Amino acid sequence: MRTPIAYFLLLSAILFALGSASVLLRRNALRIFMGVELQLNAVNLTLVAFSRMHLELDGQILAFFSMVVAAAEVVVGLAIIVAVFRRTSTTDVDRASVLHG
Amino acid sequence: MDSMPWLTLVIVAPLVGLPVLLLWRSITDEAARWVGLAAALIAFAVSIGMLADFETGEAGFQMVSKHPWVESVGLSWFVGVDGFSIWLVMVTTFMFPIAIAASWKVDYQVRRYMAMALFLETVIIGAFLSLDLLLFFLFFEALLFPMYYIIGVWGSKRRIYAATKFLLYTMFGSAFLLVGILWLYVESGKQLGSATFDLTALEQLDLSTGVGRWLFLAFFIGFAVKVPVWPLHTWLPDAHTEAPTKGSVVLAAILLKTGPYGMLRFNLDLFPEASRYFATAIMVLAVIGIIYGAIVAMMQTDIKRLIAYSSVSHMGLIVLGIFAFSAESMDGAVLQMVNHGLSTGMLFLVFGMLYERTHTREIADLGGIVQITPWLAGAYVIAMLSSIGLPGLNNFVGEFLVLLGTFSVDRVLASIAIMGVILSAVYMLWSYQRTFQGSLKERWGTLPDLSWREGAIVAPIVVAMLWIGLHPAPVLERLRPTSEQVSEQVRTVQVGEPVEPLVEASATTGEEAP
Amino acid sequence: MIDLIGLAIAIPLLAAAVNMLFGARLGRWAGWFATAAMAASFAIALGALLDLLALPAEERTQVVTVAEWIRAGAASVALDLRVDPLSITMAMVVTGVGSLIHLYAIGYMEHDPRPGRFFGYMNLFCAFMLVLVLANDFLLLYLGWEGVGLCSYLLIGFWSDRPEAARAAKKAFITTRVGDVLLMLGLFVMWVHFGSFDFDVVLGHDGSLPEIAAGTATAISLLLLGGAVGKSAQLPLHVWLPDAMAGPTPVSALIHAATMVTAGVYLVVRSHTLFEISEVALTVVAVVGLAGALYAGFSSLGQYDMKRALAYSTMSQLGFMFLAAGLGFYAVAMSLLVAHAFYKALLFLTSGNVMHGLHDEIDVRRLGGLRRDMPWTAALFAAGALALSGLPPFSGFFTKDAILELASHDGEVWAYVLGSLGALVSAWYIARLYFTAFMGDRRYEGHAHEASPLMRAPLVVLAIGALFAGAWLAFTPEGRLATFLEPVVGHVVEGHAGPSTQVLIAISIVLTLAGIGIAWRLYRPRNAERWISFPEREPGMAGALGHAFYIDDLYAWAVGSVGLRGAEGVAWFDRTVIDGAVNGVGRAAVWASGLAPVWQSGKVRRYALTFLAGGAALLLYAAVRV
Amino acid sequence: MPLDNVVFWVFAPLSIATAIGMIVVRNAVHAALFLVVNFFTIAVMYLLLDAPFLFAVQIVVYAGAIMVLFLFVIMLLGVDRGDEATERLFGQRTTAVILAVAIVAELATAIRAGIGFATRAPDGFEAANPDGNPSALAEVLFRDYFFPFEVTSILLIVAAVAAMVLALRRSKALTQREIEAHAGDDLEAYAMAPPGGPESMRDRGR
Repeated sequence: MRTPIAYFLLLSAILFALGSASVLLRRNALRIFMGVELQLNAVNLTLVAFSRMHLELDGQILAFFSMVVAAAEVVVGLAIIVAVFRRTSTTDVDRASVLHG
Repeated sequence: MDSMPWLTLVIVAPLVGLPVLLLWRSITDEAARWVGLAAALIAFAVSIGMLADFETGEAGFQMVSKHPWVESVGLSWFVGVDGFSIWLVMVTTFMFPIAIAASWKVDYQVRRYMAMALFLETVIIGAFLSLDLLLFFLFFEALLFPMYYIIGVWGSKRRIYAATKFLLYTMFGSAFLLVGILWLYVESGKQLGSATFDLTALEQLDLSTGVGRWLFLAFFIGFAVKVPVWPLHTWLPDAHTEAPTKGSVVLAAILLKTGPYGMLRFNLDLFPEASRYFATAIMVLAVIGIIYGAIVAMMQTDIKRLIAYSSVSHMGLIVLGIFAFSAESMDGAVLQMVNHGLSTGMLFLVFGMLYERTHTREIADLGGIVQITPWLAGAYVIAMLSSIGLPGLNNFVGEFLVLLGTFSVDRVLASIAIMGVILSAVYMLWSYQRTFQGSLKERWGTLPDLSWREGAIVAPIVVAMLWIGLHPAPVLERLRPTSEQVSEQVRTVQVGEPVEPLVEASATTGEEAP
Repeated sequence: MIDLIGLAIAIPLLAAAVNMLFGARLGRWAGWFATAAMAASFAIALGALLDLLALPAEERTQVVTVAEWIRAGAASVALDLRVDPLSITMAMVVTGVGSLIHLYAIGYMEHDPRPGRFFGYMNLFCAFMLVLVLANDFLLLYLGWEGVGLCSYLLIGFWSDRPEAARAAKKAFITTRVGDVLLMLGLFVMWVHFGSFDFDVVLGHDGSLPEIAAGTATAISLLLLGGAVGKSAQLPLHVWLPDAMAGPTPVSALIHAATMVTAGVYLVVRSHTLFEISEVALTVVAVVGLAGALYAGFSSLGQYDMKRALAYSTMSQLGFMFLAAGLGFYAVAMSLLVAHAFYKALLFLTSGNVMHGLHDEIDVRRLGGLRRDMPWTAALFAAGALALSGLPPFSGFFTKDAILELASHDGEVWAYVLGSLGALVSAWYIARLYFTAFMGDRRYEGHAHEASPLMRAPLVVLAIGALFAGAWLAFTPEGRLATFLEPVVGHVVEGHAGPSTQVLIAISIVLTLAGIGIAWRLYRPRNAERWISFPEREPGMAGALGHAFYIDDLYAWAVGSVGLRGAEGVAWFDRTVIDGAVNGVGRAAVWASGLAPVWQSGKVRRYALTFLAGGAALLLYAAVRV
Repeated sequence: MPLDNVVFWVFAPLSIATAIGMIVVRNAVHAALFLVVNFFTIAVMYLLLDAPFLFAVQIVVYAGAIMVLFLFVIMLLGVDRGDEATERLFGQRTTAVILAVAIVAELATAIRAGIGFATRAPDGFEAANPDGNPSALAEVLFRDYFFPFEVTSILLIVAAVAAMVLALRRSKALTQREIEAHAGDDLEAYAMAPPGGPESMRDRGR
């Protein structure tokens, strides 16, 4: 195991930033959602990396839970997107601005 | 003292109708009206008992009852009555059954309407009888809520605007009042060892001149909005105009009185030095209000607005009487509170009856009504004559005493204020001429005259007006010891140095500076 | 009967209440009922008078306590009634002339649909008038004072469907209210100085004078005079009286000729001690009276409406009363008051006959020759006119000319000269009315029917009073009324300046005849075309006379134009500045709260961006801290 | 160069490239496929970090189940293309890029300050995984984290039910023609619509 842990963390940071960019730049709700998934994965990577570094399994456990919750989240999120699309025939989040002040 | 707890009884008396109204949801409208009327009449009966037990010739508080309530904050159920408050309570319990009977034709949400009315009566009576500042403040604020709903739900076209304006404006004033009360509370903790809201204890506080004056202003603004003192009056015409008849009657007859009553009870009692210091300025404001209200009333095209501005004028007279600090003017001011309640209340009442028939408030739409409804016009004339201070009717006595008392203190202000007497005749008679006299418009050809029910509503007020106008002695002799004591107390206070305190005080009392 | 004097007030008051509440049920009996009440009141007053006469002169001031009215602070006002020669004289006029006018009104108001209300108001008026004259203190007097003003208002506006009546009623009430307010201020000064409103305290009793400095007395007196000027329609508060003729004629006769308008004179006479302490005030009274007498006399010449002409005549006569009071001749002022009550009531009621017979036609240009259709009325009017003009031996001579005579003897030359001019004008304008309305050719359509006997009977009584009351009241060396009033108003010491009495009488007769002669020359039947076309030939003069020298128009302009503009300005100020500030605060708050939602755009990606920026900022903070 | 280094340097750029690809491609299906590849690379990273169980889970759950769901929804809704090129929110793109770069920089600074770029993971992770990673995880999971694990199961059930409720057609479904008729309407218009929007919308569609 020669690769410094920091590299994984840096990779995680870059992926997180790219996921954020996807969230901020795309208007299609599905692709925003994909960006969110990428962010989650980036964080999971950090957790696992730290788990390796500290020689503890808790990080992996947390990553595992994170995946499970992500699965649940995806199910509900996609259902919401489908429901919204049914009413409005669009997945453009900029059109869904009813809750403005 | 040791007999009946009259004051507590009279405060809770109107509430006897509430359980029925609130819990019996399927009550018919007619039954709800009767329940409301019955509860209000019970309150009146109880207040008669209170009046009978009242010791004539005593200046201080009577029938005092004091029970700790929320001890952690020093709130106690501390009520008492003296020559000032007894008449305000009487006029409240007297006008409420009348106002309720006058709103017999309300047919929207009757159950809630009656419940609101009874709740309003309780809190108003409570405000008049509380001797605990926090208790007073609770009642004083609580009365906004039912009034807000009465205007906002049962009012006319612009009711939401008027109700909101009423609520916000008066809350604005109350904020100052609350700060003042809390200041005294904290101060009492420092000086007396235990913090209290007890009025009789707070009187003993030794306040520096500057603090006293700032607190006076805080209290004064709180009450001045309610009065209303010029130039804080503009919520009143809107609220009066948009409120339903009952709302206007209660607003004019009773609710406004909490303002001058507060000044009389709290400002004069707690801050005699500041009262003296600000008296001239306040009297000038009052005189401006008298003349200004009358002039603006003259130019109104909406009768209810006109009556509302006439209230501004009349309330100015009351404030003038309070701050002239002579026993006569103070007698007159309190009597005038009662009188204004009767006469302006009746004006709104009778006009409300006309409004039920014509559904217009515009002077220009009316004209010649007297020919078809002579009794209704007659009732209006009596109210109008009372309002313009014709001798033999109630208003004259109060007006005369206020002006007489003021004249002996400040001739110039009294001489200007007396112009209000002329102007009141101008705007009242002019509007009467344009609405009731002249040629009858065809569309009003079939208006019915006063019904028996309406006559029965108006008659007690007329009797009360004549009684006070011709034989005010029973009222005045219960009033006089108190007003003599209070005016004496204020007049003997030396006015401190006029300049220094304000700057210094603003440094120490920064948070309550407006 | 003196102790029962309260009933003289209570009976009409009760009758008023009955008539107002149940008038509709009484129907035509309302009038009879009201008249009976007045007659009863008259009987009580008469009884009191007889009782009073039976007492020795110095005991003729009796105070009857009825109840207590106001007590506040140290102010205590008892409901006391004062029966003394002055008040009983006034009471006799009110109840006596009042009864006759009530009787007349039964016929006059025959066709009115609401006699109950009319007679109710009339009775109420008499009750208040009696309160005014019988009061034993100024506050009670003030109650009556405002009360008669109210009744005047109600009665002028009785035919409220006529806009001009409603307007006139309002104008009368407000104009007199100006005077009332001055009176009230006078009461305040009185209170500050004496601490009482009681006549005995304020005015002194049993010949003793009140303790008061001349300056204060002047203040009180002038303020009281202000009230008197308003109620008695003197300059400058006279403008309401001519317009008040829009009311029913019995009202004009009772209120605006015989009783209410004389209250001002009564007030001055009653408080003469104060006026005397302040010499200035007395002079002002005389000047106001004289100016009013002349002003109104000339104004009357320009009127074509008979009732308006008579209204100005009333004002002129009241001016003479004020002149007399101002010169200190209270007894003469009172006798003119009594005589005037008779003949002016008579004149008004006869003009009422004309209106009654000719469908409310009252413009002399469309009358003429009424003598033939209405012989009774013409004769009665002539009697009133003779009494007014001042020819001996009729009332006017013994009263009005007595004033001039006394003035001359006192050396008041200006008062005598100008007063004589006023007397001449009086004869002129009243003769003018008779010549234009009753003589010459008919200028009206149809037949003027003569008044019914019911309406004529009271007029005959009035005519007898009008012609001879003055003589009867003056017919002892000292003057009968003067002697009677002496305990109240004191004895007048006649001066000896100027020409002798005989010369003055001769001058007076000559002047009166001259006035009638001028009137005959100008208004005789064959000159009808000339005087009717006078306004076209001399528009300036006719306009000035007809508009009473434009004072009313000046007021109308001041009130209608300047006053209303100002009031509109204040109302505008209230709407935009004061309420504008309030709503402005509200709007500012709403605007400020509108700023926040700009951020709450509803765009999810914006929120995300903000969220991320916050995260980045936190990280940055952490990085900087570490 | 040790093997793990080689693997890292092969898969890390691939991971970044696929992430960028996911962002920039226009077609949503392509984006999803890029994401699948990205998840694979992350799975490889797990392997490098001695977490074979998570490697498997990552592939099965993420790359398998979740991404299939995504693709399924994309296909179902038919929104695979047409993500607009123009940005309507002012400054959104610029700010987003700046923030992304800033976060990377900040995190890099933090990592450098925290553990330094040269720190390597200590050996001896086998001691923590006595019987291999999966059984070691099971040991921890079902002992220390048993309660959260069970809660997670409830969460999953709830999520499944919620998804069904959300996706359930409460009223008669819109026909395709009606959807097209309203394709251009703003969402706000429906927010303003009276309760029972679909009904009223259907009425308007007729």
